[in-house]
Amino acid sequence: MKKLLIFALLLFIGFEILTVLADVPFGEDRMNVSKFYLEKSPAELKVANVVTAIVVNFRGFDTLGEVTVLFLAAAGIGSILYRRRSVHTGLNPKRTSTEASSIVQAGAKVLFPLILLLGAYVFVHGHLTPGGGFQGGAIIATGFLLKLISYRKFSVKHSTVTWVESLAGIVFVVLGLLGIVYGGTFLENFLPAGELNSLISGGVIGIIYVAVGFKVGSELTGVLDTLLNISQDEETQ
Amino acid sequence: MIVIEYLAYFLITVGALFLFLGALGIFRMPDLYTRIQAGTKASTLGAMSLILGVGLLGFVTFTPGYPWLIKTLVIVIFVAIANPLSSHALARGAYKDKLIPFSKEHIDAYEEADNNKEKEQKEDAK
Amino acid sequence: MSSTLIVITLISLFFLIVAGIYAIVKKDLLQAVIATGLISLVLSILFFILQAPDVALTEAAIGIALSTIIFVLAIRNTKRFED
Amino acid sequence: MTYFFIIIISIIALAAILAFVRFVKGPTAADRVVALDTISFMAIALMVLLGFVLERFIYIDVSLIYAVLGFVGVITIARYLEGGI
Repeated sequence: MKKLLIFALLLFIGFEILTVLADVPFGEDRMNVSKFYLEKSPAELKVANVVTAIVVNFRGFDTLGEVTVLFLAAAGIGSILYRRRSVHTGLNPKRTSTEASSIVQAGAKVLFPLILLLGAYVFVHGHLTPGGGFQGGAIIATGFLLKLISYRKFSVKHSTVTWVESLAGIVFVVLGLLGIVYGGTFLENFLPAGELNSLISGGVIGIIYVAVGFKVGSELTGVLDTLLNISQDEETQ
Repeated sequence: MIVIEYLAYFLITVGALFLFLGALGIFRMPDLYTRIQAGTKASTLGAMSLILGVGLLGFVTFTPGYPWLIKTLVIVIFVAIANPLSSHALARGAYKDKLIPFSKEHIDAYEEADNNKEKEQKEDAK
Repeated sequence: MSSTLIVITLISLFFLIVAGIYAIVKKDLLQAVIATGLISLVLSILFFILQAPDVALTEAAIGIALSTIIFVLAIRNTKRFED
Repeated sequence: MTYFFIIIISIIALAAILAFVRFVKGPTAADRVVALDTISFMAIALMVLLGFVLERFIYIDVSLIYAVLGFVGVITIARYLEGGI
């Protein structure tokens, strides 16, 4: 009886889905939204990278949600692991048990500013080349990680990380609210658009991507620092 | 210009051959350390010369050629720093992980150097 | 030229499938993480060939460095054995 | 010119297959990391080559990111094997 009921239900659902699908026309061009994006982003917003225009301007509210999700994840990791870390009373928490070899240290010293520069390049040029705030932030966090695993004495101040992160989030939200004041909708582009394919173009898009880059970079750096600071002898207890 | 173009083709060919030789070394060598040395040296030279060759070719082919050349030069510099560094760290990590080198005469110069250093430190303490 | 791209795509897909099976089957967690790194490398090449440089860059930045590192840090805080 | 690039790309693909065989066979974790490192440098070279062939200037940003970040993962695994972190 039960199996028969399930079968009848499945048959009904399948019939309904088929009748809905029968109304969908085949072989017609239905992609009106993407056409709108492709036409509008170089012409009005003056942004060469259409993906950036969609992520930051047309779907900017979703990006704010994504940044918030990332912030919640970082806060969750911090709240779980922070208690274990605070057991240590010493100023220098026991992050690494041995020092890295001097070749790795010298390489880290040379490459650390270059990696930070590359991350800044990726998020400053977010509207011209592939990439943007998230990728640039991940690159910056990787640079900090290289320094963290090479040097025992190098440490990241958590107060600085929190300040940078909060300021970047505030800049994002304030720019969105200014869009309401000047243009009528959230994240409306109220600055002059500039010229296509130049660095200062696209209005607020570049500024928002710089803010997102700082926010993601500081959050991921905080997560990696928290993960590294759990000492090994504490685990064995 | 034509000289640069032929030089670029030569560099690309050399780079591809060295990449292949590096992969062959990784495939054929008997233990980890020999594999690391085959992979690092051959594939660093191969990748560097191939990328430099493509950069020179782009410099000749495209009309504003210099941005292409500069970007490929940056990649070449990064490859030249990064690949030896990571291979060194990997070999050291594997040695500290007690991976035995493949050799018929068990000569371990690294251990001897460590022992000598310890002896010197003890003598200094005395 | 397009046939060459198809051949590269097929080789990449083969790598992807073998590395994926390897990452699931292997008992040693560190080697599974290395296989995950190879998966993200191959995926990045595939996105590159499909002309989606944004996605390829994201996969490169997140996949090969950050997620591998976070997995390694998680393994460090648990136990690992080699079979 | 096109045939030249086809030959070069096939040589790189053959090399990648050889390194992948070592990745599957390699007895220890470190062997697999070496194979992964070599394959990633081949991927960098292949991306630059494809960026030139497809005439897309901005595509080589991806290989730039790979050249910088690929080695940080390898160093982390090496430091873990060493017992450092």
